[in-house]
Amino acid sequence: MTLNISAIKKDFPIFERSIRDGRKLIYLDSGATSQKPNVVIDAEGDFYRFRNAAVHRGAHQLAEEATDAYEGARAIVAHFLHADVDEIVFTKSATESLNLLCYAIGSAPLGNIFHLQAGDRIVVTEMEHHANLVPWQQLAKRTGCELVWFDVDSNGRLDLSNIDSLINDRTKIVALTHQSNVLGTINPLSEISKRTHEVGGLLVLDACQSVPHMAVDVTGLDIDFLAFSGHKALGPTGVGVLWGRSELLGQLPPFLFGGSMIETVTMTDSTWAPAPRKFEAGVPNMAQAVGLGAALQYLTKIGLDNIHEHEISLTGDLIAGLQDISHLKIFGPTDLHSRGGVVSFAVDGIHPHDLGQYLDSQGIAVRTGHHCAWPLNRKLGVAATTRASVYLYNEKSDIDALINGVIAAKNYFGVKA
Amino acid sequence: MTLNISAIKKDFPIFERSIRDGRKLIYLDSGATSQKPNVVIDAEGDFYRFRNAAVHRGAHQLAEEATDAYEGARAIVAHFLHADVDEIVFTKSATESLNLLCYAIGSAPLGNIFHLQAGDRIVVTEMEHHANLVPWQQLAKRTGCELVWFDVDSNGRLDLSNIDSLINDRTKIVALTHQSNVLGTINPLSEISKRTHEVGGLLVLDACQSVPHMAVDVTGLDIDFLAFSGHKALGPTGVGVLWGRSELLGQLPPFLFGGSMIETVTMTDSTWAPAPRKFEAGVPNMAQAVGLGAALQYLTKIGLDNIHEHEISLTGDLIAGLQDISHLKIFGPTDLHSRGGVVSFAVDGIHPHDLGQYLDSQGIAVRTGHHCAWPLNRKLGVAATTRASVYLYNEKSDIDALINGVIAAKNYFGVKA
Amino acid sequence: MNLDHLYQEVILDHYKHPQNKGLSVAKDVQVHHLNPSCGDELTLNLSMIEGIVSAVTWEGVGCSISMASASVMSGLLLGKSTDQAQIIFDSFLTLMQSKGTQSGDEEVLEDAVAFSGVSKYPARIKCALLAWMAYKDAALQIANRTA
Amino acid sequence: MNLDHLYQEVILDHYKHPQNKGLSVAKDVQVHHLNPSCGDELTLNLSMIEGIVSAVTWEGVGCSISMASASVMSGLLLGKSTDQAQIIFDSFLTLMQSKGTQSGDEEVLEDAVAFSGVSKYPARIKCALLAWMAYKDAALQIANRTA
Ligand SMILES: Cc1ncc(COP(=O)(O)O)c(C=O)c1O
Ligand SMILES: Cc1ncc(COP(=O)(O)O)c(C=O)c1O
Repeated sequence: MTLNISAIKKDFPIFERSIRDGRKLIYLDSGATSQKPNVVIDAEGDFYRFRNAAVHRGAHQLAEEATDAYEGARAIVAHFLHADVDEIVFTKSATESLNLLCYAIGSAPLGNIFHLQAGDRIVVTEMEHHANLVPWQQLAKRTGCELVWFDVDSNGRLDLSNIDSLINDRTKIVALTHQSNVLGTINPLSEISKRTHEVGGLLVLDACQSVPHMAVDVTGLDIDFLAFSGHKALGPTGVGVLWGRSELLGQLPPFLFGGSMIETVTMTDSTWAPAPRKFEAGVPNMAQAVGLGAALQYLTKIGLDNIHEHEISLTGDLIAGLQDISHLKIFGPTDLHSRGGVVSFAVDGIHPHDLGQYLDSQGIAVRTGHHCAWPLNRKLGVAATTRASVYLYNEKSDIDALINGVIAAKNYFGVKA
Repeated sequence: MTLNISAIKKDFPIFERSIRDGRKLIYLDSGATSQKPNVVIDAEGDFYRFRNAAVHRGAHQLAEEATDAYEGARAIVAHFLHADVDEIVFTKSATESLNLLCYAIGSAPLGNIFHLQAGDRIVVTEMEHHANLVPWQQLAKRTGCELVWFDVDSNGRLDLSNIDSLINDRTKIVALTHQSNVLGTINPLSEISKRTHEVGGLLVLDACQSVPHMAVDVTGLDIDFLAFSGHKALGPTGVGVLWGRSELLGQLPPFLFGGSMIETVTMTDSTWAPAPRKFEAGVPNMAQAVGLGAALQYLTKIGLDNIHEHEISLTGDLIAGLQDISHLKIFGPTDLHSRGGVVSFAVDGIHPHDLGQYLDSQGIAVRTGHHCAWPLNRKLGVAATTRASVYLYNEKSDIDALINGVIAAKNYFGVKA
Repeated sequence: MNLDHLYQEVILDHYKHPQNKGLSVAKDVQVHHLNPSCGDELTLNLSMIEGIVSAVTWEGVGCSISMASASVMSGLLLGKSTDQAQIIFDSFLTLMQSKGTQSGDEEVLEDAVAFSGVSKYPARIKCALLAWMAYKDAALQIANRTA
Repeated sequence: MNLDHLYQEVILDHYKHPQNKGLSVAKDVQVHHLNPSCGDELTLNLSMIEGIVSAVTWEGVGCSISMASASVMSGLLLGKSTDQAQIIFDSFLTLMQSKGTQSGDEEVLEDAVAFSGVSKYPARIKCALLAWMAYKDAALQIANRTA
């Protein structure tokens, strides 16, 4: 089903504003953060306006309603991922979700299934965002584990040729991104999860760039943990999700300590509540969770498959348009098979900052820099790239504007046509 | 200056709703979370509506404006606390702020000023909220440190008689609450900070219950770290603050790893950005930080001294009214000297849950339970208490309603008048 | 919502005059349950003879709902077979989750239908279930032991 | 806002024909600075003779603003005393922080006034300052060494 973009755009108030002296906003930076529809802004606001109270601990009506709203949001997220409601942990961001995992695993005592020993192996990939690399890197340092990684090939795909030696018997964790935030590559999970589980490891999926853009069903993926951020999925800032299989969350030690995550507390000792409470210390980000619920309902209404199809179509136009520009290099797959709507590129003789600045003067918002994937940039041999990323509110004219903008920038900076 | 409560109430949309079949909302649960004025709800909403983009990393106009808004909020918080702007770290909550400290301290290597050795001492108090007890308790377990604590005396004040033996040469950290969330007691800081610094220790202040209610000037307090939550200070949920002296933040290891907190990253190693960035991994809770800025500006406009005076006056009425009720026991100081607007009590023969439920049926929201301070409850010899807490939007009639409600509850449950 | 629907006579009566309160000396199993969000605690002693609940005694601190529920439950389960007890348990759980839409089967639940009002107060459901969850735990332990 | 105010001729000229680019063999001190938010990098060699900047060369990758700024700065500081250099540095820093309200003192800053437009683009200020911060760091290291 084709999306009615002009109707969708009306749901997003930011498109009523203009950029740089009256230009139309052309937002191609959803890979960094998405814009918010009114239903999300209102859900957060209405929580404060009508039912704001601290959840779980109160016997008054506001506290009941707040708890209903917050736990209702958890049920929406669970339903969205095809997960169990107790498998959904609200965090502040995907970054926190992944750090939670690393810290909790790092504190697992001998005898706990998560316990790591010196010499155990953690496997990542060369295309990870810093959020799914640095926490594992630091965990490896603290525990004496070995950190190894899948390489990225010249097409921007994972090189799986050495999978059997990379994921070996000592491998406890394989952490990788579902979709690269630089290359747009969607990684093949079944081969990796099969091998990971064969050796008794756990598969952790960074789904920041996939969950907002395509239907993700955790029961079908054969994975163990998944993390994503609300703000990239039309949701508020300040909320993220960690999903984990319930038998795993049950055994995972807690991370943040404080109110609501305990069962009993004495001055010298504490015991923990069952998951997901165990991982949600303190008064939670209630309004943000509620806003995320509204966002996922909005996405569901439009249909994740429709959104994905729309994005792929725009991505095809975008890649084709960029390929027509000389002295321009695209990083990542140029075929549409197993890739999402994130396209990074470089233009000879124009630094990405300068290109981004020129595009900005035309009202076009793209991202420039290393996109928090510095090792991947090094592998690509560039200090920075320009990245355009699309979402459900983008339309063909946005792509055209970008292509024209890049051509005009080459002219402005006087580089070879 | 006396506050114009009816004007203030109009700023808080929740007071337009009713409770339990048409009753007026009498909200006496601000110690758990505060209600939100329109300026805060709008600040968060307007961030999404007009300038939503990922901060710090973008070269387009929205990213510039978002960065301005976010860093502007940091400047407001800094000004509010009389701190340096680089000393303000945004977290998701006070709970995260305190856990950040504990994890960062726990990872400080030999040679770092924060490094803890087995046998070092961490001092807390018996009146701590779980958020300022359990993280230290767990840190002590992990590092082999000794956890000791100040007792609470029968008036609900800290017993400082053994301060010199409690805070001894091995003491590295003294962590305590500025104001008890159960007793209302405001702790005397100067004696404790003097002794702490004499032995070379660091003073960590849990200011959750003070910063929203009275002027707190970190430069005047002789403390090293301070934590508070936005949601108790009229701000959004999902945002907290950690303040630390800049020379300390500079040496404190990071906590959450990921984007924006790094300087360089290779597959095997990373270096860190300077504080506060070092502590803010990932796309931050931008809208919530902006909302907190609006909240603190609103509080400043009304005047913290005016608010404190107003609350003390209500607290006096509340204590006097409760003292007139027979078979009712107040926990905590009954004099108004060094105490805030939080009053916990118990009525013979009525369990706090039942009392809270009855009050709720009258539209009165109070908190019942252990208020996340289980060890203190044990010391007080009760499993639970009923707690009323006031804020700037409460008025004398709220106190009267509570007093009448408690009397009516005694009647309803048929206990001794 | 009328508070009297929550605090029915039966509940307040049981609260003031609890049945089977005071732990028996003999027991097959003892369990201790608590409600971490409010601090309520309950200890339950359970004995079974040939698949029949032969004694259920308890001790605890808590609100009227949790204590009355322990009292009502203990009276109700005494002398029942594990199967009958399971039916009563399930019926009570369903009532608690009914959000005020059910009034409870008096044939099965007897006095326990008085708790129907609780289901409209989500924060109190855990209070009403405290003793029942303790029973379930204890019964399971006995079953596992004999198995 | 007009982009030409940011990308003034002078800047694009220096970007295309950078001065003092290529690291000198001899140097008193070498520093390496980077802009973690975008990955721009700059290495700077500084030599001083009797309190006078006797050589300042650099190498780097980055945007037109950062590279042109390194070029302009190196030309400007060469032959200046540390005190004069400090005055120029302060003046440039003030200009960068002026949010577009100042046009810069041409007597002091010469070609560097071309960067006045940068101060209206907060994300680019760090680009313009990259080389200057490297110089400051290097000068401080030399000062500490001689002290
Ligand atoms: C004294 C005190 N410390 C810490 C906290 C924890 O705050 P939060 O739950 O917002 O993280 C609270 C409030 O719950 C509190 O009252
Ligand atoms: C692939 C990927 N992983 C992790 C993250 C981190 O998400 P956040 O910054 O919301 O925590 C991002 C986005 O920045 C991302 O694109």
